Amino acid sequence: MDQVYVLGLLVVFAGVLIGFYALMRERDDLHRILLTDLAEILALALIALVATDLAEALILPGLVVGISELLAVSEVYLAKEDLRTPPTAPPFRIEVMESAPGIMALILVAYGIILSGFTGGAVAAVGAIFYFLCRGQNEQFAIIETVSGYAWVFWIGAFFIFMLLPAYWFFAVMIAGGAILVKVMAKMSLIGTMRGGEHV
Amino acid sequence: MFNLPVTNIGGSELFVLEFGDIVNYFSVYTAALFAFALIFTALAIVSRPEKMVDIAFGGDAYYTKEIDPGLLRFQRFMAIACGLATLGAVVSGDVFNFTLFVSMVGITNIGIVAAYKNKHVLNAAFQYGIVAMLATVPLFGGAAIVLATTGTLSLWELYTAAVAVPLIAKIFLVLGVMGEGMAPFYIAKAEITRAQGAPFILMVHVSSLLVFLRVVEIVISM
Amino acid sequence: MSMAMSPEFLLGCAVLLIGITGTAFPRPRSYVSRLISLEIPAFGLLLIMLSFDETLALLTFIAVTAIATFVLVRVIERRGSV
Amino acid sequence: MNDLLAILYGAVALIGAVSAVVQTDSLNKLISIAIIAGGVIPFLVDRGYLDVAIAVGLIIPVTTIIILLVCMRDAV
Amino acid sequence: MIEYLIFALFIGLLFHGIHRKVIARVQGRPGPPIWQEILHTLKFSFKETWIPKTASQTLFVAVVLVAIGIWSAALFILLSGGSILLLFGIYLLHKIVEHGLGLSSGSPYGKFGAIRSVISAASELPLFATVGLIYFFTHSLMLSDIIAYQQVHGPLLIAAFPAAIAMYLVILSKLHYSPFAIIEAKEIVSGNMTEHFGIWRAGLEVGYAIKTYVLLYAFVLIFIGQLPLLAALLLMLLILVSLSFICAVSPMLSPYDTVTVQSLVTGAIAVYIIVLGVILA
Amino acid sequence: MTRPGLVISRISRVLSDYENLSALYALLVVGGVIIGIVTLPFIGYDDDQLYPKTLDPSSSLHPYDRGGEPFGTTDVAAQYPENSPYLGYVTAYLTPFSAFLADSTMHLGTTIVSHPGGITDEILYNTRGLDTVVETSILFVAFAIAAYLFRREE
Repeated sequence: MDQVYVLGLLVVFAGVLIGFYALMRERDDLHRILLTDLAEILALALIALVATDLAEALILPGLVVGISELLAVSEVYLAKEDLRTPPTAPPFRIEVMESAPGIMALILVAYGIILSGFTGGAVAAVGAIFYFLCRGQNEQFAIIETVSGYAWVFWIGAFFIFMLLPAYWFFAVMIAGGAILVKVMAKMSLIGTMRGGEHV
Repeated sequence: MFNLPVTNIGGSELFVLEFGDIVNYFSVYTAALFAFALIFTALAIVSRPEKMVDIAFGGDAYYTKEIDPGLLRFQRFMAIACGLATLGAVVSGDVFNFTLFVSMVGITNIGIVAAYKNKHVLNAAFQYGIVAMLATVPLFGGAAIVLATTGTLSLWELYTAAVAVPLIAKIFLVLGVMGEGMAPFYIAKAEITRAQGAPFILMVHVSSLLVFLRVVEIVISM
Repeated sequence: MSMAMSPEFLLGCAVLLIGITGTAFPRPRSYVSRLISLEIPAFGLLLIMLSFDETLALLTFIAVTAIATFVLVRVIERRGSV
Repeated sequence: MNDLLAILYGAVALIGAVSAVVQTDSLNKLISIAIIAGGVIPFLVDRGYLDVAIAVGLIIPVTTIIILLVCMRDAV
Repeated sequence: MIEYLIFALFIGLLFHGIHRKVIARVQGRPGPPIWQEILHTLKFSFKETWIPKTASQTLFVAVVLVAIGIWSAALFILLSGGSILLLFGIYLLHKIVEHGLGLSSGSPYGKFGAIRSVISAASELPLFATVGLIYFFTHSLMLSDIIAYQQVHGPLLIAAFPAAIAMYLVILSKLHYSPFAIIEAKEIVSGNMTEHFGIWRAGLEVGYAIKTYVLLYAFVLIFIGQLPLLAALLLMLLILVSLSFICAVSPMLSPYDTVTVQSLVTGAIAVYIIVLGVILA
Repeated sequence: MTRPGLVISRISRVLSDYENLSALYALLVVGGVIIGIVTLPFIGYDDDQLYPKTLDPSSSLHPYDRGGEPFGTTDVAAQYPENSPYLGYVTAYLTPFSAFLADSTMHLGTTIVSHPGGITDEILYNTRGLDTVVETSILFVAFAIAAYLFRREE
């Protein structure tokens, strides 16, 4: 394991050198965002190298932090460059976008619900985003946001059950798994409705 | 049950708060930081922002800027979230938990300044955001190296003399906190400071200084 | 735990390094090309996670990468390509 | 997986990776990405993670379609 | 404790006066009497006091109280032999007071002062080099342990000379009229203190006086060791006079240059620590 | 304008432009990583890890089979087992649906264990639950920022 770890560390360090060197040379802000996404991969690789169940449990928060920051920073970018108007170029259509979304989104969302927790939330969100992408969106922004807010509160409740009333661990697991699924899925699928424009 | 292994850096242990594997502690040092964060969070909750005075050149006229209530509410929310994250970070007894709190500090800081419409301030906020995102590499990387090389994340174990933390992990942790809190990179912060809303802007500085002070304690004690 | 170096791990390291180089210095130097190049190191990381049997993390990672791609596409769309 | 197959699929993934870096056209790059996926998914199957392989197999095309959105806009 | 606080306040204000006097004499001016600052503080205490209408009222008052509070706490740490990390933590938190002073008033000059205070925040960096180097020698950051170490091994001033330089620089950057004092440069009126007058200004003077006393006394304790009070005071006065000489003959740096100078010093000491660590390890 | 201390003012000029901020930070990290590569020979993997992976390829829960009996004791290498009195209960528990899947196929270990229960949930929700609290809060905050900026334009 020692050799594997040291080799892995060497590879990631080399990657950091290359990636951050490119970033030093970069002057364009959007390119910088893309490169920070690359940096995110390197951070996760460092955690993955630990190779235990704990590492796996740490990757999940790491991932969510990464996507959260990306979301916030990209929105700041749009605000600062004043790129307010949705794209107006002619819509792009391929056949698969007519037939696939229904069934694929359904599979992903159903699978996500079975998985539950973060993983389920992320998988289901991909399905939802894909659906919004191809079929257009009806703005249910406020409702979804409220749902996700409540899901967050439920999860905090589950946390306190674990800490204060550990005998009821079973309810806590169920609440936590369900609430995080709903929360992550709701938040991330909302991104799908934020694309804007009527062309889709 | 828990005895702080190192009392000659942050003072003696006062109080322990257990959350499963994550055991937070209040030593004299962390309790002082906690109290300070608490004071400024409270200030962010109760105080109204100042009215910035702009002087029109070429005459005696001056006017004060009023703050948009929506912006005010949003900034106050962000400042409180930032305060809570700081409170968590300064008493955390676990390296990874600490890094998570620090990245929350980073993201709330972006939020506080990103609310302004001033392009100059937004641009600074954006550059700051990029650095905060980059900082996750050394931050989480540092925690991961600590875990891989010592087999534990708990500061209680890491502070004992038997556990040796590699230099690179310490450097990474400090670099990570520097990036999230912008500790020595004050240039973007100076631009940010030009914006209105003193109690909230102040929270940016409070949080970054406190997490930096905390990481110094962690790195020296390890 | 796999003590020896598994082929997945070595392949993952190779793909990761190739991908990082490709993303750091993309050809051509456009947003879209860099965005597509980002997928390559993601596959490298996928293989590394696979070699440690971290499949739950792997699944989440792939899903989150798809979402991140969407976020970036949204920005590039509005920015217009350069 | 026997060594021969591992080398073969590994080679597919590597060729895909190198080609994705070298290609200059966006669509060609996307095709190369698909080749990497073709090389990687057998490793998932081989380790016995059918469920993961299926999910990854579903999500990768979704990513590709999302990227196609900007590629085609460029082409138009 | 309270009588010691008043004593420290008195000495601190007196030091401020001496500082002005020395600078004036070096520059060939008569200068104000040395008790000028004490009179100042008294004068401000009895003047009319109000809060500007544009200010963020709560914050405007709170920072003054925080300033007095943290430096009293710092004095307490010094006397009880507490952690110098906490002492330096308080020094960093003083920065927040500076920001708060300038930002809360709504005045453009206060704001400029606050912005400069943010820029000059690199002045804290040398402190960490100091802490790191001291820990390297003493393996403890409790003041009582450091004093005990010096009784056995002699003053740290010799062993950890670069750390002493760093801390000297830190004290210098917080002194009035120093080349690093960009936050109260005259082109922005009184910088971040511009709008604080009356009792608030008196409160600030109190806080600053205790701060000067604490920093000088800490320097003596950390680098020379425990001395009889009179000897310690004399030594503090000597350090102050040397600082005054520097202030008197050096021009104020431009804001960003102060950052560069302070960062370079920190970097040099960090390299020194690493090299020392590698050689000794 | 020529100023004394040319090097210092040149550095100051670079520092004072916040467009250089990320480049400056990248430079620092590159410096750190170079130290990391130099000290790499002194870094070793500690084999005594928390929550180690123990694989049993013949199990239908592969790679997450950690043994133990539902509602009974299961061995979990937590940092402070005494802080979690019901440690291992989540690890060993399978929902009826998961149990059905586990009985019928060998290849769905990941799916089954992700369904509420399993070692990862044990860590995420029970022993290191505070991490998850922070992490969901980060998502919450990030989304609040994005939503605020996005909706302001409307």
